[in-house]
Amino acid sequence: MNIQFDPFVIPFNIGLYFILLYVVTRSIIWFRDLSRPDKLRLQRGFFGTAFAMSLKEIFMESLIHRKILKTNLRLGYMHMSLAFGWFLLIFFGTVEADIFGTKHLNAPYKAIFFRFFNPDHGRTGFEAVYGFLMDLILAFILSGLLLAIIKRFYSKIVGMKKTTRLKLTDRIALTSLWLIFPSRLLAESFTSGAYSTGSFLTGSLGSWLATFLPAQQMAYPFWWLYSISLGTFFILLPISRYMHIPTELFLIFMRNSGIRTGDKAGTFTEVQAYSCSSCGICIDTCQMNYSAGITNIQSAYLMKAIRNNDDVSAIADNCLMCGRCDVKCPVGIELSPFRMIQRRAGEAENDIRNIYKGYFRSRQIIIPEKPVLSSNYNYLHENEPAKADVLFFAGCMTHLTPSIKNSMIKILDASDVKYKFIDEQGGVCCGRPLMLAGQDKEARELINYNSRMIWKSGAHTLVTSCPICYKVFRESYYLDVEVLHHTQFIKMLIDNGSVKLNFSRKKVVYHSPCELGRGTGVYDEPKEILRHVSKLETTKFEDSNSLCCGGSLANLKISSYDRRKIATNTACELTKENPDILATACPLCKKTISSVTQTRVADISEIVAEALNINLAKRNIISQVSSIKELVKI
Amino acid sequence: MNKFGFTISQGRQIDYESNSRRIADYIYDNEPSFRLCIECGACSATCTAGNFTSFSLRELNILIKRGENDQVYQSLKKCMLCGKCSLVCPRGVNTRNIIILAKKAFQLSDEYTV
Amino acid sequence: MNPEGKKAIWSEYQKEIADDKFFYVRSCIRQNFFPGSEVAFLRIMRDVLKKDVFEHPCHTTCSGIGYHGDVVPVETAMTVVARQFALMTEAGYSNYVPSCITSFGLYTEILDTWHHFPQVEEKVRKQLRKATGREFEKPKNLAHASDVIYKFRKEIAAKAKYKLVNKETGEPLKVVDHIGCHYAKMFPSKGVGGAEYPYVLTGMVEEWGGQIIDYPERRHCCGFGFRQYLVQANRGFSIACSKEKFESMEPYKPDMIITNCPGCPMFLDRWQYVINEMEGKKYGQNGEGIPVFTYEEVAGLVLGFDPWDLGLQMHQIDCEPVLNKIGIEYSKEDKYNLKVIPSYSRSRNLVNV
Amino acid sequence: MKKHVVVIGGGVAGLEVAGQLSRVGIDVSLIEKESATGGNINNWFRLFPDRRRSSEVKEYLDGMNMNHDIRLHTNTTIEKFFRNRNNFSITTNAGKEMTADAVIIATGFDLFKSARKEEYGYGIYDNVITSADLEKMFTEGKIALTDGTAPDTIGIIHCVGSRDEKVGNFYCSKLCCVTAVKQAIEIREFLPDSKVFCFYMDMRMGGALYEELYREAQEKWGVNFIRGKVSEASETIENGLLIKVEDTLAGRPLKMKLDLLVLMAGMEMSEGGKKIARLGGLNTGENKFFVATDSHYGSNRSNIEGVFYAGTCTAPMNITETISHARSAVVEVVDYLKIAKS
Repeated sequence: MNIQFDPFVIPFNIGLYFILLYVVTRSIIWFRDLSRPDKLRLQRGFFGTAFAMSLKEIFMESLIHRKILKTNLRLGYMHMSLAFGWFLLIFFGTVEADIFGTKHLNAPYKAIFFRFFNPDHGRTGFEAVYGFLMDLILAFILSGLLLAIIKRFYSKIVGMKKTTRLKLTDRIALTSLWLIFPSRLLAESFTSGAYSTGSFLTGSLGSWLATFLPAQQMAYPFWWLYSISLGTFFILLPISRYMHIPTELFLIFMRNSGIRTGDKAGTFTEVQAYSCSSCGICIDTCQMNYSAGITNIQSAYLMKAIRNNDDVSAIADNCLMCGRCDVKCPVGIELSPFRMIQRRAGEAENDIRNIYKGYFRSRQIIIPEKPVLSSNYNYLHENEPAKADVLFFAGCMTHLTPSIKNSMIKILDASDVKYKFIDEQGGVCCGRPLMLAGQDKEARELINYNSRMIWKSGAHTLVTSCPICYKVFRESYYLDVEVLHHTQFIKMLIDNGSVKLNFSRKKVVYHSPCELGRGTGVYDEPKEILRHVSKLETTKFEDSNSLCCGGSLANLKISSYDRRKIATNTACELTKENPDILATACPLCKKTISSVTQTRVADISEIVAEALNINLAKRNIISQVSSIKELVKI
Repeated sequence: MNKFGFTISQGRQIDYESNSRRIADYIYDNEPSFRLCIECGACSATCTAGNFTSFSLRELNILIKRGENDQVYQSLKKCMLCGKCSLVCPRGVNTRNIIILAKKAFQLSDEYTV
Repeated sequence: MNPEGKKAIWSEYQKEIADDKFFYVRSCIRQNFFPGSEVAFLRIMRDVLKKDVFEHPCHTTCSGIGYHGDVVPVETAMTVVARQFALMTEAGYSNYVPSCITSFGLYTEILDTWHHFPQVEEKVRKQLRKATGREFEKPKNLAHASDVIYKFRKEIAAKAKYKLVNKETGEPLKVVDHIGCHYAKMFPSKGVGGAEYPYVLTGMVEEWGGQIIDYPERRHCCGFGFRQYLVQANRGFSIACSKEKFESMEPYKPDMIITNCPGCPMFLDRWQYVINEMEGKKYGQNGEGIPVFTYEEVAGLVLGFDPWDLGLQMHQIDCEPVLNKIGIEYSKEDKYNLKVIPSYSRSRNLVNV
Repeated sequence: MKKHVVVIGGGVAGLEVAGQLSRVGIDVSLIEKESATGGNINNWFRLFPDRRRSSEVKEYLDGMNMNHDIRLHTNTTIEKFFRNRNNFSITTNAGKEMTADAVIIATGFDLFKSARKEEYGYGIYDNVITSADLEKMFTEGKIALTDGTAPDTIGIIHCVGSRDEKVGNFYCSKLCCVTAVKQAIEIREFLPDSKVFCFYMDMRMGGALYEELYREAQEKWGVNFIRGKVSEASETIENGLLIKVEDTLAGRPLKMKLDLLVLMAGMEMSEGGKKIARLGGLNTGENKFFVATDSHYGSNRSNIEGVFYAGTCTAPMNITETISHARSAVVEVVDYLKIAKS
């Protein structure tokens, strides 16, 4: 016997066709909203290696969830079992329907409800094996589901410290998602129970149920439930966080075709916002969370707030911009640039209230902010800087840590470079702090001023002691000079032998500053210098995993009290092996950390300056030079 | 009108009642540490902008609190937001947020055409 | 407001005021500002109170106006003052009564200086001897003319023809008193009632039926301030001071202002006009301004002197509203065609000069 | 025979001294001009910096002399006081004569008479009160203006009668700053909607936990602090107060309307103390307080052998300091009496 149709499949069909239709329309809208160059990129992205890479990534990340697996096995397994398992179920289900079904190319529901329409299938040989496979997959999914349910109630078990909070539609979607597989299990079991088919899972469960229940009658409602939960899930998908499932595919394609966040909101930012699966890894890795107990501003919440069109300004400004979540995000959302855009943006107008907007939101709006209270720096009058090959720009923060400044002078004097200390009498801010506050227009004024100064000096190299300055000099200045952080510069001096250093037996650990490390990718030079002059030891927080000192200028909201908590925590972590020196390469880090630890905190320049090996004659000259400097200062 | 060869001088007195402390209240609500300022002047001493022009966060705080908003509005523009002040503040005042909130408060109010 | 508290303070600031044989010295500027006032003082003292008041033809400015205008050094001022004292001594008087508040202030200041630095006094005596051959005794009693009127306020009230009362409503007139800064601000103990709550004018007004109103800026200077007024460019400060006072007293709806200083009535009176010209602002009930009087004028009015004899037509702000309120009869047409001033006893020594 | 010590003044210092002396078996006569002991502490509701009830301290002090037999003479003042060869003769207003082997003077302080700062109009304007008046309101549990309504804006003037050569007091009374902060907080507790402004010359938060209290006042209670000495107060037509002050940190004069003005009256040598000084020929300093023979190790010793000082009759002190000063006085007396015996 072979029925071709039954009314219970209607909810599923509605859901399925709705979501397919929706995804298509949505992707058209998104594509339309892309900037012209991005359109071209995307088109190119569909051919050649980019496409292959995308497929690979989709498989590795969207299905297997490799990144999550790496950071947290149980969480990874959970995501994988659901995503990959479901994928297999659909895939093999379709195949099953295709080969064992009455005809080829069935309507999808035939595959999904195969067991209903072919109840007495799977008794013999190959069919049985196939049935076994299907049951296996189902079991695989259910195991993951179990974890998910547990996680929802006790986060710890899956190794999550925090779990994201949900809004109503999310809850409904979640429940329907949870119902899908149990209901399928029961539906299939009852059917198999009735026809005594089915494999180890459905079969055995079915026959057992059949012993005390009217399997034939019981099966039908569960098929309904199965179909309904599928339908509901599909329909709610676009306004629930599970939208990340389809969206992530777009994200991967876009990324691999070279589209980047940039500095304006648009399709890509929106796609990123929807690709966030709220896995909560960003929450776990956020120091503001686990050191200062601030638990409502992490990137997951930022994404959610944006999806809900809430006012995100408070969230956006309350972040150290250390970039730890950035490197850890399994979906690879560019969280820091994303946040910067939100800082520049005004409050988004709240249009989510009408349900239609939930599905077809107007492209993420940035209301043109009321004209910014324009800053006025015309009090900066330009003077003619002396000519020099190398410019040393200490930076505001370095002026608050004279030891770094003096060490750099000592090193520069010791080397034979012809340099000029450009902001010896206190310079103009590099502009990065303004940018971090989302005030690019003002920042640009300062950037232009500094740029002119640098051009006029005719230097070919610009050395700065402050990673904050370094980042902005490199990224936002249009300079024809080589910009170096002093660690890079010192490394250079060592390599070309312009400075000779003594080795000290001191035990040193290195704290990589956010702006220098994750910010601009300078990880190795500092460590190489330290290896050169001392016993560098590693910590649990190397390179991209390094901690933030908590002093970051990027956070406009955090209280000094909470900053201190973070700093203390970081200091403890880094001084666990009680080193002689906690080395860093940022005046701000030095200042912040040294105020909360007994261990000596020193900038690399200081360590190098102390290790300088200068022959007597030269030393005298320098002492004279420096003494003259003093006089001049006075 | 000046047919007497002089005009009536305006007083320098701050008239506390007639001044509007809208800006101050906005900051109080959003940055409580604003209240902690004891006007020690550490911020002004280290100020990058203050090195070039007559800008003093200490004075700014007072003027905001007294509601001398026109003056605040003018000097607010000079800040570079570099954050040295927040590092030297003995009372842990979140100085940069004060500047940002003040700017925002002015934007929110329509009295000030920017 | 607790009147008992004020009385307590007033009781602490009582000063001794002679009751006869006064040596009267005039003010430099009053005779141009309000010439009637000093005459009124003499009439009251001699004809009404039958007191001996002596005037010396040879007395000069005390140079206080120059001293406070930063053009006369203090030693010069002291020598000039010493000469005045010498005239008093020669005339055989010892109760010194200046008409001008600034003079009073300067005399007080100088006497106090001499008290603390006798060597300075000696030096001044030498200088005076060298310059004029005169010797002098310090006055036994130094009182400002307003102190003297204050002392005899009850006698005046007894002889009074009018009271400072609105004859329609029977309400006492609301009077603002303004004390010259140099009266007590420098030496509170030398002023009746001290510097914070001076009683000298309050005493008169209350005695004569009026009611003093106590407004926030009552301590404020009228704005004359010598330097301020004497340099035209500075007059903006001067007028600003008066304006502040007017703004502050306005809500109390005062009927009149009474003063005891040469400058104050002048500026409180004229500046009302200038403010009106500059800003179109009119003070007082229905914009007719707040009339300003000297204490002599007020004393004269209650004693029933003719307003025009008192020189009230010299005021910028018309005094008629007040006259009408009190019910003083006067002839409109006489205001600006002055008849012969009624005879009253002149200084004996001046009769044939 | 038992030694007899007369303690003049039944305030914090006097009670502590009396109690401690009687503990070491010296019999004590305690002379108090008022009808009850306690002195100034009776006028305070709570004490800085921890804002405990002053009554708790009072209970301790009373306990001290309850437990021991102390001859307490209330409503008593000293009329005659002179030294014989090795003891003192004292005659009270009741005509009672007593001889003492040693005398401890604990005459304490009087609050500065705020009416002397005429420009603030204490006793003239309604709604100008002193710190003590405010404490009274706290005790009664109601802060009200003369018309019975609750004040909205309250001003507190520091240094009234202290650090002011105009009233002849050059010294700092040392407790007014912290008292002002304490009272500001209490006002905000009583009237959560009120605004409080402290007008100070310097914030002298020297004692333990004072600065913390200051911080709390700013952070938690939103008390406003304006640096500048109020120059004059006057009454407005609607019976409010108008004060003039320079906001020295803004470098601008400032005028402000207030509903209530609280004067932080400073501490002065008590009238009783002055009288004793006259009778006994005891040295007083320029600040009118008694002068001890040595400012470091002899702060209880007077210029007359056998006469000792305890507490605020020598200088402004808080209760903690007063009590320790009183205890050190006891040590001095015991030593003296030993020596006298041998």
